[in-house]
Formats: sequence, structure tokens, C-alpha cells
Amino acid sequence: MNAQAAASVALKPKDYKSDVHPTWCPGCGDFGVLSALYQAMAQLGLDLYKTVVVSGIGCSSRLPFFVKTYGFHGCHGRALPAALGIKVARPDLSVIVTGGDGDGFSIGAGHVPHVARKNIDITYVVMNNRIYGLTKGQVSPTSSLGFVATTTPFGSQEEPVDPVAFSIIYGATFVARGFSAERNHLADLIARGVRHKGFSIIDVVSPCPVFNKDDTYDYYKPLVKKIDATHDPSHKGRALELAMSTNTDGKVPIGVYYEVQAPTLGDRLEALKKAHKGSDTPDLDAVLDTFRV
Amino acid sequence: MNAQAAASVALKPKDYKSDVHPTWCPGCGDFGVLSALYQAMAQLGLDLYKTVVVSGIGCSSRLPFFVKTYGFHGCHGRALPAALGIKVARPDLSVIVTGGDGDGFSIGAGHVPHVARKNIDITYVVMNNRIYGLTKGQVSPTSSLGFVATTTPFGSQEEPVDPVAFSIIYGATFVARGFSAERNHLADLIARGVRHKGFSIIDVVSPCPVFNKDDTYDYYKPLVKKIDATHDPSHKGRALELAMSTNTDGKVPIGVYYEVQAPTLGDRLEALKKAHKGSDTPDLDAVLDTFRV
Amino acid sequence: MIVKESKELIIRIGGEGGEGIISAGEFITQAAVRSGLHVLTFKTFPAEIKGGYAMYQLRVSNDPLTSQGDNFDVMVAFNGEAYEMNKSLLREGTVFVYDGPGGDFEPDNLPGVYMYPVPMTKISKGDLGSIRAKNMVALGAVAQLFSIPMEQLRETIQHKFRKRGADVVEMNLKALDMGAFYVQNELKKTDPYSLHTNGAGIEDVLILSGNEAVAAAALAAGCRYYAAYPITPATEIANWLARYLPKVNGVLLQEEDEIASIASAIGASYAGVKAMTATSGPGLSLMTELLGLAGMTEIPLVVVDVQRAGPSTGMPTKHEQSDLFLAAHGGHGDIPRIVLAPGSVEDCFYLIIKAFNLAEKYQVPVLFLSDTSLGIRTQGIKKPNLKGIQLVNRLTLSENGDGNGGKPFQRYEITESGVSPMSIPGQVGGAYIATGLEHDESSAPIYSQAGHSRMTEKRFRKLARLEEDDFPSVSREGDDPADLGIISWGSTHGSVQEALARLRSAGYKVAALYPHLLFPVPAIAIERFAERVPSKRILVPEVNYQGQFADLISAHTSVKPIKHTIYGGLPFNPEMIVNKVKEVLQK
Amino acid sequence: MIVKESKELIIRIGGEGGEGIISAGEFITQAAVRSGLHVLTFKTFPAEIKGGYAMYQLRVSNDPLTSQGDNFDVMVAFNGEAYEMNKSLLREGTVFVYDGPGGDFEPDNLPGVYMYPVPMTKISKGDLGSIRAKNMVALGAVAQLFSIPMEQLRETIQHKFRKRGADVVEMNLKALDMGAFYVQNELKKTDPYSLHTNGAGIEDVLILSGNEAVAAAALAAGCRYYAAYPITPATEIANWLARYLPKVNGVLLQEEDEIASIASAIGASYAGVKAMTATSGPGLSLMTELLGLAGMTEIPLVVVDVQRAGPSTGMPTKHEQSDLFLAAHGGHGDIPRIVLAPGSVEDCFYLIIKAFNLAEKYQVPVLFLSDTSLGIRTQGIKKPNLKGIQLVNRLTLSENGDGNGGKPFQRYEITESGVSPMSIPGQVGGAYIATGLEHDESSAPIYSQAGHSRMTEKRFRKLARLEEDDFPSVSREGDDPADLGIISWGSTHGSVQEALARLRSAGYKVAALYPHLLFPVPAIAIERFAERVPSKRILVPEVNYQGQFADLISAHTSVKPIKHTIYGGLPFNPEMIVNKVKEVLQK
Ligand SMILES: Cc1ncc(C[n+]2csc(CCOP(=O)(O)OP(=O)(O)O)c2C)c(N)n1
Ligand SMILES: Cc1ncc(C[n+]2csc(CCOP(=O)(O)OP(=O)(O)O)c2C)c(N)n1
Ligand code: SF4
Ligand code: SF4
Ligand SMILES: [Mg+2]
Ligand SMILES: [Mg+2]
Repeated sequence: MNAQAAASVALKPKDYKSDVHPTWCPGCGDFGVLSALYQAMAQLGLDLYKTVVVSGIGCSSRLPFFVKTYGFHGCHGRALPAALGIKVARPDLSVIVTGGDGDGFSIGAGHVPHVARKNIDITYVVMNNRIYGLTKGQVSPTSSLGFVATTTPFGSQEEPVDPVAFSIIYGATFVARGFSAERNHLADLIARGVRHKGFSIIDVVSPCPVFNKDDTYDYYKPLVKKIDATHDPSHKGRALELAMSTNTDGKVPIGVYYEVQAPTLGDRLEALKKAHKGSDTPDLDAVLDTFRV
Repeated sequence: MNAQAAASVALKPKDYKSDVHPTWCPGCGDFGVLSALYQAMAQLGLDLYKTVVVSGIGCSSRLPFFVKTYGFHGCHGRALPAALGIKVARPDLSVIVTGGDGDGFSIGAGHVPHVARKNIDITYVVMNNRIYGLTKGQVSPTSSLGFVATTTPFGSQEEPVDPVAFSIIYGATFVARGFSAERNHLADLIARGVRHKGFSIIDVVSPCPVFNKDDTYDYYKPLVKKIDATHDPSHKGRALELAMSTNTDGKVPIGVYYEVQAPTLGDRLEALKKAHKGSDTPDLDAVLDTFRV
Repeated sequence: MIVKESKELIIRIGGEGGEGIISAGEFITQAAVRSGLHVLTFKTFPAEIKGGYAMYQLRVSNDPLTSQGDNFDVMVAFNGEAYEMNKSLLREGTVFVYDGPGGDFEPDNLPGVYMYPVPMTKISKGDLGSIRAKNMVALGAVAQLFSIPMEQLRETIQHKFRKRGADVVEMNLKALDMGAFYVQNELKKTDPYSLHTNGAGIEDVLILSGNEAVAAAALAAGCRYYAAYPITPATEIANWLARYLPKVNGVLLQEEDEIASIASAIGASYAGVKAMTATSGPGLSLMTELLGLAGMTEIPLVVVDVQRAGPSTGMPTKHEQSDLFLAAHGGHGDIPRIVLAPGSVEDCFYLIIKAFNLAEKYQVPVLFLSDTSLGIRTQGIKKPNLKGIQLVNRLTLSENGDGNGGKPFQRYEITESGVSPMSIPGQVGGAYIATGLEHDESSAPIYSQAGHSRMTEKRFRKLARLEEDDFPSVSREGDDPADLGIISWGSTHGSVQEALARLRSAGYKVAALYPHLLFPVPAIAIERFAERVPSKRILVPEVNYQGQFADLISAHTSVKPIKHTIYGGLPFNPEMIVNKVKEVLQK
Repeated sequence: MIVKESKELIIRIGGEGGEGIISAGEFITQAAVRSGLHVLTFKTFPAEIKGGYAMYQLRVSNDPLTSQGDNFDVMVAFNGEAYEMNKSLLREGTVFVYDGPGGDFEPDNLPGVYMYPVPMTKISKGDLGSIRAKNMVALGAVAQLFSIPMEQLRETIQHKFRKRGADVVEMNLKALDMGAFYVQNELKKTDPYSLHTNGAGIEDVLILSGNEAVAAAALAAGCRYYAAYPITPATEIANWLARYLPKVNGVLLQEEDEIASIASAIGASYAGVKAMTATSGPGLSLMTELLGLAGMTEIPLVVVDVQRAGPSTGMPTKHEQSDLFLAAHGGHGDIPRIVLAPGSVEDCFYLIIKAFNLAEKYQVPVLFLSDTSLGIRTQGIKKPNLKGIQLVNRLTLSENGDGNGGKPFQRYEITESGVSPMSIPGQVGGAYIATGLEHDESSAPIYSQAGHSRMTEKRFRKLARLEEDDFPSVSREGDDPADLGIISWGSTHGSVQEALARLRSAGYKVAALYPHLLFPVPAIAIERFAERVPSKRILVPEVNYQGQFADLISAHTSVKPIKHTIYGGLPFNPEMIVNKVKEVLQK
């Protein structure tokens, strides 16, 4: 995403911090994601006023309030389409979407494939805690089979969804997984995602210590491993294989699973305008004349 | 799906035909699907009164009216959740869902992964014409990039979705593709899907000669090929590879891509009831006593 | 019988969808407009693609037209279904042109009806070798029978088919001629209808449908982002805009559903681009949650609902005005919003521009309730003078980064008018969070009693002076004082206008009010109107069961309207209103 | 000062969410119920998980209670935020117990307030070694100060913590004692409050929240399918049902969103199983399209909306009654539906059963408008006698496969009552298509004027006698005739009841009507009620901005209510209503 020229004065991570104090619980994984985001923003030199952070509803979706840029905190599950509208209307803006596993892959599940396949140039950071945090602990679509939560006192009855595998199949052109405890690594992934021209998604393991006592930092630390340098992220089949391997060996690979270049929706729309001699001062009178008999 | 005991008197395909004359245009692919469905129903010996055909809205979604069983023709995009409710409430019924590519993978896109991963024992027949028929010719999510239709006079700007690849990734346990011109083959696929215990989906190439002049019978006939007997449908990776191959070699493999056995939601719910000594004449009075201090 | 000149003529063509009914009708419409006549059309499509009954009716006149009229003068039936559907309307004095002999039906003996069998199928299949020419044969026959200017017809046909090659043009003209010859040679005109134009039609005329008017005027209003999901009968708006938006550097997206469509339109408007979505009932139902977001975040937005017969899927190609409750009251919580309804094709044009202006001025969602009858009706209108159109842009922070008159920028500043300055991304010093949570002036979430109360009041204060400031003179017509008043909305307007004229010329003292603003209910205008109806007999005709506007009027004014509701999937015709008024006045 | 016995006491405990405010409150509640007192609680949760202000208020009394009361007698502040939030309510004569010295704030000098500093943090952190004991220290102090029966408290604490081991029980009891000792040894009681029970509480009492009452009664009503998507403050219903549905061979599904939830509930009901979904405003907005499907297909369905402050995300944990317009008018087209609202925890129980009965009887969606205050309020109720509860089942085709009284089965048979027999899959001869398209009696799609008109009338005819048949005696209280009448709905009911008692004992002639049926508006009862208020002064207090029920009453009756609206996220207290009534009567 090269929407912006670098800001004139170099900003530090803390310059992206708003005055609003995060409302998250102590120990919440989302703190790590927020720090990584500040870091990535500084690394990218994003202009405070030309960046919009968009979210839905959830603990994680509160993130835009903690960032000093423009923000949009809309309805539960509708962050992606709102971001799509912002970016299509204003290609000059950098648009970053954040939110939870439920927001994205439960109520928002219908939007992900359609925004992904458009390859619109935005970056989507999913803070995946495998739980509904804000509503106080129900299964989320990424919760594992058998997971006990308030509405599943006898265990979840469904196989979890995998945001990484789904996104690859959906046509996202940059798909990665990060871990909120690996801040620098995550900052780097976010920065790469933002730089990537096209739809990038980063599924971030971000524990909720309050409502999910299974998928904690302690649980993840021994499982998380950086993706091997030999992995070829341009190969869709390999990327899928890697994503599906999580289910078998229990390890959680972090890093870039998949990355390819492809025309973005923005490219296509610009080409269309050009082909039709799009004008900001069009001759609408002539357009009306098409209604003459 | 073994919900029903075979009907006492063997029924013929025409016995499943209702009095309502199909409203489809001459040459519509959906006629072939309907015939194949009658055939499959007869093959399975489905009981007229213990079968429900469920759909959303679209030309293809009109199908339940043409079948003599119980039917449910609900809202656009909501066929799967309605079918889920029917099957969960009444495990003794056979539930078959039919509908279009738009109904299923555009407005209904958010429901497919969640119904699939439940592995609920229903069969979903998607009549994929790569167009919106009923609303007179707009791009559908399966339309190819560049496809010209009423709202895309200069060509579609999005990569199409692939119901087969999506379903495999979603956790469907039986995934197949059929062709409406190959009626016997399709009938067989539907029958296998219905017999399969778990969520089965059959993506059917079913041309709309009126609004889609690209993806016609003539276009498909040379491309469609039966899946090789050497294909191992129990291997997810292979199944995905086969699904993704369509995009590269242009061929359209028909047959079973993927088939595995796994516990269904119904199995799990029954186990849960059993574990809690579920009763049809429960002692509710005792339940109320849990509210005593 | 002597053929007289008719000042106006209503021709209805009915048959199976796909038989070319619509294009036959459109040729007559265009020819009539070209020859200086007023035209208003009325159509019915089948809900199925093929196999249902389709109908195209056109009313042509030397005088301006506001409705489709009561009944046709001439019915042209392509098949037996069309005959069956219209049999009861083939009253004494009407004309029946039908496919016969050789068609799929034989009409009964219809007393007093002028019958003209024309073997359309036989001529086209037999003589021309293609059933596809059937509609042109019928067209030729009709033109010959009722003096529809043949030259104009030939021109429009040539124009329409020129891209498909000379052969196609030839073939169609030949079919036209054969239809005309058949009438000339084989039939004897017995009916009194014959069209004559005094050439006094609309000057500088454009001919377009309500949907096209909405689409074209949206461009003129500055709309540069349109996102929608296809639905009958609104899709035509998208179809038109898809072709023209790229030319104005605008964008159209067909999205995966209506929720995504409205969400992205809100996003685009937040980002500073005027945005619209259009749908019909089922889509509007799905949009209600996001409508509340637009209300809460105070993001301008225009949502068009081309209403159809509900509830649920209902009758997708049929007319109804039953989404008013949804538009006015849909969505959880107290949502500020404006609901407008156009009464004519011309209104579709000018009122949608007003919708954009009000959205920007008040930073609210504006719902625009068109309806099937109006959306698909074509009508001639005088070409709008675009230079005369004023566009409103939103109150934004100044270049020095301050808000309202030197104060520091606060996105949700509590102001007297309730309207706050609104920044757009890119503006230095304007950063804020558009949030659906209740918030303070800076946009930070709040949960206090005082905070929520003040913000709720602020949001509704924006609409407190809406009627006075933006709809100071609601259009009123008729006697003053009157024995009975009619308040109508949407396309019912046109039939009321015509009914009023008839009633008044019959000596009744009646008046009518045509509000474009439906919600907030224009109480001042309604009270003022009712004051001049001493009997307090206020009739509200509308095409829904509950009497939705009547209920809103009851709730917000001292008026207790007499409900006049129909709900059969068809619009009012003037006669129904005339009869109802007479009935009420007789009581 | 002499310590008198108090007939009732209101204690409010405030602090940061997660500090154990709620459990401290619950211990007192349970102890009070055990000792034969009436209890009614009132809570506020922060919208965030941690870090916001949480409050638990309990009112205990020897007399039955209907509202949370006007103000607390005793405020217990765990931190400075709780102090700030309640400072303005610390009026003369109230008691303030707070964390000090050593807490995070120092209160101002509050004239006339009885101040009791208790070093809760210091004792728990210092002496007990864990800040988690803070709430027990506070509890001990409060119990000691106001004579809350210590034995009962100890019992409830033991009961609650028994599963976590003897150590935990010990630790908590120790903290309790230390709080009590501190008061005994260090403070001198100066206030007049001291709780005494006459033991005349509710016999055979259950203590439960409104949400729990809805859940438990749904089971009793025969609900065996529940599908929902989590949302505050409705999730508690799912939490309870998830544990009990398997025991009754029922099923609970948490689905991917509210649309799927209602769609699957409709499917389950179509299949013959009584089904429910529960949500709050945003979810109900999303459900509106499917609500229309249930209306059109005539499938029984119960939808619970535990209303919260809107619009949009609003204030998710705050109280409001602003979804009535949505419930009554949401959705495109004319949708038949019933809207009910409970006024107390007991109502939650009995009225949800009625909701299921009406859904089955009339084959319509029934919306049940609970609200935050009621949903999370706990209250003691007499244990319902389940044997006395009548359940209604739907009119279905007979075993010989015929419909209504020997006629062949037609799913949408046009009947006088509007209700048609409804088959369920599996029934031989009952096959039909449930469709959202307009349909004929057999369920085949139709598009005719007569067909749509007749079916629309049939669907609404079902509700024509609803009020007479099912709500023949709307609960009315007070003077007859009265100088002023109050009509209230939802949890506002309780405050009105209390206000009425006070007003009448002060000599005012007032009456109140408490309809459970909101839509169709119970016009007969309202007209009858208004007849007995010669001044026509009818006050409608409700917690929303627009005065939603007042508008519906205006639209459907001859009454023009005086709106009394508040919209700050909190419920009415009796005093507000008393004051408003006095104000109106003074005019
Ligand atoms: C339409 C709608 N339904 C339900 C809710 C309630 N709700 C708020 S956040 C949330 C889920 C939160 O889970 P997730 O997206 O994973 O975010 P987290 O809190 O775990 O970060 C839900 C169900 C809502 N706000 N809107
Ligand atoms: C909520 C809603 N939005 C839009 C529509 C209009 N609509 C009806 S069918 C359809 C799409 C049909 O396409 P598909 O599902 O592919 O079925 P096909 O007609 O091609 O068989 C649409 C958009 C609707 N009925 N409901
Ligand atoms: S509840 Fe969980 S996800 Fe939410 S803020 Fe607390 S720790 Fe984080
Ligand atoms: S429009 Fe296309 S999909 Fe619809 S019935 Fe006709 S041929 Fe079939
Ligand atoms: Mg989560
Ligand atoms: Mg299709």
C-alpha cells in the first residue's frame, strides 16, 4: 500500500498513541497487538491524518480509540465493508482494519471472502483469542471443539474455523499469522501487510486471560514457531498445506503463509475511470441528453 | 443420511413431481437438476412426507414448488440456517437444500462455513449458473473476472469464488460437482450426498441461457470431465488441489472431490441429551427449585 | 361509426414476458413523444423470468398527465392469459385487438367491445418466418388502427435496431408494415379512437423512468459512490449508474448483500464522498441496523427504497407503499432520520437532489421511498436546468483546523442547531472516531445519564426545524375551504391530482395536500391544511393494509384521517379516489 | 442518635467492575431472602470488561417491592469513581461507607451524611494478604452496621465457596469477620438505619432475574429449540438454557449471527418444535427481514428483545425502552405480529408462557420486549405452580389428513378467524411449501389483486379479536374516576405502582393502566381507562426519546397522551413520576 507519501517529520510509535487509555483487562493479548501496531505505523511513517483505523464491535474492536489517527468503530461484523467503502472512495488513505475472531469470522463471515477476492488494498488485523471477550465468554468460531464457555457448558459442538486457510482460499494476496507476545515480529508482519499492495490479513494469536483459560500465553508459547525460511509463500498449495498442518501437529506457525502480487480493485477502478475519460467536472448536461427520444 | 426407513411402496421419479409446472425458461439448466433430483429421490426411496426441500430466493430456489414433499422457500440467502433448524429439531426428516450461486455464496456466504463445520446431516445442491437469473442478469460471485452483465457493463472486477474449494476448507464432509446435462451422473451424486452422513454439498454447473451467454451448455460440454477413478476423495489436500486445478487448466472435473466420515452435529446433540438424561417428561418443578436460596 | 379525434388514448398491451410486449410499448411511447404528445406508462412484469403475464400500458395525451388513468381504451392481447387477466376490464366502449385467428385463444362475445382480430402469430411465423416478429406485427396493426404516426415509429425502430445491422432493421420494418397492411386490407375500423397531436407536448423533453430519474439526478447531486445488491424493482438504478459513474470519476460496487452495501456507503460518506444505496423492502429490512449507525455517527447517507408488495418476498414485481413504517420507525433505539417520497418522475429527479442536500446539511440518513409503479413508469419531463440546481455541502472544520466559528474542532460539538462540524480523513486536526457507541463531543465513548441525554437531544434537534426551513410550502391544491381534504404520498399523488380535478369539475369542494416529507411528519402543513377543512374529513389513500401514513399523521397531529387503503399489488386509479370521496361526502 | 428499626433499606455498592461488587451484593440479597425479606435489586455493569464503574443496589423490605426505589439509604464506595458517580446522591440523611483511610480517594465534607470510613483495601491487602478479600471486608462492615443477619450471610458464603475448598471458605469468612470487627471496634453508629425482618416475606420463594425467569418459563412453555447470538444484556437467557435444555431433550445453538439464529428458529418451528430466540436491539434490527418471513408463512415464533440504550451500539449495559417502534413497525410490508412487555420478574415468567401460547394460537411472531433493568434485576417470586399452567398448541390437520372440520387440508385456508390448520413434516397429506411469496390457500404463489388482498386480510384478521379474547382485563389500579391516568409499559410499571401509592396517600386522585399487550395497541382497554379520566390527562412515562408508546396510543385511540420521556440510560424511579404527576396536575 503506497497510498501515502512518507510523513514529513518522522513519528515515533508513541506519537500514534491517543489520549484514551485502553480499556482492556490486565494481561490481555490485545495490548501486544496495539504496541506492534504503533511500531508498524512508525516504521511505515504513516501520516496521522491520512490513516483510518476501522473496526467492528468487541474488546479488540476498541482499538481505534487508542490510536491517534482517524477511526471508524461501526457495527459488529461490518468492519470490512465499511473499510472497503472508505478505501474505494479515497484511495489516497491508508486503511487498517482491526477486530476480533467473532467480529470477523462469525457475524462478519460473509464479508471476508468478498472483500478478499476484490483484492482491495487494505490490511486486516484479526485479534484472535478464540473467545467472545466483550460479551463475557462465549465460544467463538475459532474456539476448539469441546471448548467450555457460558453458552457451551458441556463443550462446543463444532470444529473451529481457520482464518489463515480461509483467507488463502478466499483470494487474499497476503496472509500471515502473528503472536501478540512476539511484538517485533508482529510489528514487522503488520508493516509488511500494509506495504503489500492488495488485501492483506494477519491472524494474530492474542490471548484473553479472563475468559479463555485454555488458550493462554503459557499454552501458546511452546507451540508457536516461526515459519521456516524454506517456505515458499508464493505457492498457494504450500501455503494451504502449512495452514492445515496446525490441525495435525499442534504447532502454530507464525510468519507469512502466502504472498502474491495481483491487480487490486483500486487498480481496476482507476483503469475503468480512465477508459471512460472520467472527469471531476463532467458534462452532465450531455448525460441528460441521452434521455432524449 | 439414514433418517428414514425406506418408503413402503417404491416410488418412481415422477411420483416426486408436484402439480406446479416449473416456471423456468426453456433451456434452463435447472430442469436437468430437477430431473436428477426426482431420480435420486426415487433411488433413495425417500418418503414424501418425511422429506423437506428447503431453499432461498432465485430462479433455482423455486425448486421446492416442483417437488411433492414438504417444502420451505424462505428468504434470500437463508436456506442453510433454516434447514439447520429443521434438521436439528427433527432428526427424523431428510432435509435437502437447493438454491443458486448468489443465494448461497453471496448473501448467504456467511452461513456456509458455519453450517458446514457443524457437519449437520443435510444435503445442499447449488445450481450454479454464474449469474443472477431471477433479477435479470447481474454478476454472481461465481461469475468470471471481466464478465459483462447489467451492473457490470464494463466487466466484473472480481475474481470468482469456488464453491467446491470453499466447502472443502469449510469442513464439509462430502463435496462434489455435477453438471445438469449429465443427469444420471448428477442423480447419483445427489443420492450419494443424501446417503452421506454429514454435511454434503454438490455444486452443479447449471447454465442460464437467458442471461449468461458465456457459460452455456456448449461452452461447458467440452470442458466437463469425470473425475478420474484414481482420485482419492478422502485426502483433503488432493481434493483441494483438484478443485484449484480448474482455475489453471480450464477443465471442469465432475464427481466427488472429497468425502470423509466424521461425527455429525446430530450425533453430538443426541449424546449430550443422553449424558443429561434428557426426558420428554422432565421434572420442571425440580428445575425451578434451583432458584431457591 | 365516425372516427373522432381523441384528446387522449390509453393502450394496454399484454402477453407473455419475453414476447416483446415491453419493446412494442416503448416504440409507441417514443413515437408519441416525438410527435409532441404527453406520455405516461404503466407496466407489470411477471415475477418469473419466462412464462408469466407481462403488461405495458401507455397513456398519451395532448394534456399533461399525472396518472395511468382508470381503464384502457384499447387492449392488445398477445395470448389467452392476457385476455383472461383483462377480460373484466373489457367494458362497453373499449377496443380489443388480439392474436387471432391462429392464436392460443378465442375471445367470448363481449358486448359493446370493438373487436379486431389480427393473426399476429400466423403472420410472423408463417409469412415472416419468425415468432420474434410478432410484437412488430401487432405494433403495425395498432399504429394503423389508431393513427399513431408511422413515420416516427419507423424512425425509432431504425434507431433501436441500427446496431444489429440492416437485416434486422428491415425485418422489423417489414413486420410493422405487414401488421398495418392487414388492418388496412382486412379490417374495418368501427371504434371512435384515433390519436391526434396538437404538438403542444413538453418542450425540451426527456423521457425516462422514475428509477432512471433517481439515478441521473444522483449524479447531478454529486453522488460519486453507489453500492447495492440487486433487487427488483430497484436494480434499474444500478444498471444506469454502472454506465455513467466511471465518466464522473465515481464508483459503483455490486456487493455481496445489502448490509455490506450500506456499510460501504457509510464508509465512503465518512471518507467525504457523497454516497447512495438503493434497494427494495427486503433489502431495507436488512439495512436497519446500519441505518442506526449512520444516525448515531451522523454520517450523511441516501437510501432509496423502491417499494414493492410485501411482506417478506411478497409479490416482487407488484406495487405497494408499505415500507413507510419501516422507514420511519425501523431500527432499534431513537434514530434521527428523514423520510421523503416522490410523487412523479419529475419529483424523482428533483427530490433525490434534495435528499442529498438534506443528508449533508443535517448529517442524517435520508430514506427516499419510491415505489414500483413510479420506479418503472416512464414519463416525459422537461429537461432540468442543471445550472439552476443548488448543492449543499456538509459543515466541515475550517482550514485552520477549527470547528464552528473559531472554536476548537470537536466532531460532535453540542450546537444550537444540533449540527456539528464534520471533518474528513486527510484534514489535519480533524481526527476523530466515528462510533456507534454513545459518545461525548470529542467522540470518546460515554455512559453517563447527562451525556446520553444531551447527545440524544442534539441529534433530534437537527430535525426540529426541518419542516419550517426546508419544506416551508407543502404543495396544496383545490378548494379553500374544502368539504374534504386528501393527503397523499408517493405515486398515489398523480391519481389524487386527477381525481381532484374531476371532483371539482363535478362541483365538489375538495382540496389535496402532497407532502414530500413524510417523517418527521410535516405537522405544521397538515394542521394548516386541516384547518381549512372545517368538517375535519381528511382522507389518506395509500397502498398498504395498515394505513401507515394515516397512523403517523394521527400520532403527530390533531388530525384523525379517514384511511383509504388498497393492497392488491396495483396502484390507485383516479376513479377509486373519486368514488371514495363521494362515498365519504355522502355520509 | 437512636437506632430505629427500618421497615426497608436500600443499599448501593459501587466500585470497579471485577472488584467483587456483584457477589457482595448477592450475598446480602440471599441472606435477606433467607431471613424472610422482600428483595429487589438494580445493577449497572460497565460496557468494558475491566476498568469501568459497576454498581449493585439492593432494596430489602418487609413489604412487597416493585421498584428499585428513589435513592439509596446507604452507599458503599469501593473507590473514588464510585464516589464521584454517586456524590450528588449523597444527600442529607444518607449513609456513606467507603474505603478509607488508605483508599484511592478522600471524600469531601458532605453535610448531613453519616460517614463511615472502613479501610477495606488496607485490611484486605495488609491483614489478609489479598486485595480479592476487599468485598468481603466491606460486606462484613455493612452487615455489622445495618444488622444484616450474620448467620445467613455466613451460610450463603459457605454455600457459594464450598466447591473451591475449605481454605477459600475460611478466608472469606475471616474477611467478613474483620470487616465486622472493624466496625464494632473502631466506629460509632450514628445513623438511624437498621434492618429488622418480620419474616413475612414471600412464601415458597424463588429468587431469580428477569432473564432467568424468561429462560425457565420458556422451558415450562414447551420451548425445545433455542438459537441465538450472544449480546448484552440477553446472553444470560442462553447461559441458563444451555444448561437445562439437554435435560428436556431440547437443543440450544449459538449461531454465527442473529439472522441465522432467527432463520433456524423459524425452521425448527416449521418442523413442529416450539422455538425461541433472544437478543437485544442490534440483533432485533438484523432480524427484521426474517420476522416478516415468520409473519408471511404464519410460523409461530417467540423473539425476546432485552432492550438496551440505543441507537446503534449505544450504551450496551444501560437501560432503555426504545425498541418499541422497531418491534411494532419494523420490517417491510404489512406484517402481522404481537408485541408484549413484562412489567416485573414475575411477569417475565408468566408472560413468556403467554407469548408461546399466542404464537401457537395465532401462528404469528410474538415479540417480547424486556429491558435491561428488568432482565438483570433479581427479585423474589412465589414459586409458580406448573400444574396450573395451560399450554396452547397449534391448530393442525387431523389424523385423517383433513383440515378444519372435515374440509380437505389447505395450509392457508381462508377462515373466519384467519387462523388456518398447520401441518408439520411427517404428517401424511400435509405437505405444503412455507413461502415468503404471496400464495393461495394451498401455498402456491399468486400475484393477483384479489389473492393478495384476501390473504393480507386473513393474516390481519387473526389479530382482530386478540385484545378481547386474550387480554380481556388489562390490569388497572387506582381511583375511579381519576384526575390523571398513567399508562406504563415494561419495567417502568414498578415505579408507577409505587408512585401511584404515594400520590394517592397524598390525596391525589390518580389511576394507572399496565398493559402487557403493546401491539396491536389495546385500544379497548385504553379507551375505557381514559373514559374514567374526565380531564383526559393521560401520562405515558417511558424511557425513550420519541415517546414511542405514546405515539402508538395516539395513532390507535382517541387519547392524546402527555409524554413523559427520559433517556439517560437509567430507569424511572417513583419520585420522578410523582413529581411529573404533580406538575401536570398543577397546570
Ligand atoms: C448485531 C450485534 N450482535 C451482537 C453483539 C454483541 N457482541 C459485541 S462484541 C461480540 C463478540 C466479541 O467477540 P470478538 O469479535 O471475538 O471480540 P473480542 O471481544 O473477543 O475481542 C458480540 C457478540 C453486537 N454488538 N451486535
Ligand atoms: C434480501 C434480498 N435481496 C435481494 C433480493 C433479490 N434477489 C432475488 S433472487 C436474487 C439472486 C438470484 O441469483 P441466484 O441465487 O444465483 O439464483 P438464480 O436466479 O441465478 O437461480 C436476488 C438478488 C431478495 N429477494 N432479497
Ligand atoms: S475480556 Fe479478554 S479480550 Fe476482553 S479485554 Fe479482557 S482480556 Fe482482553
Ligand atoms: S433466467 Fe436463467 S436461471 Fe432463470 S429460469 Fe431463465 S434460464 Fe433459468
Ligand atoms: Mg474474540
Ligand atoms: Mg445464479
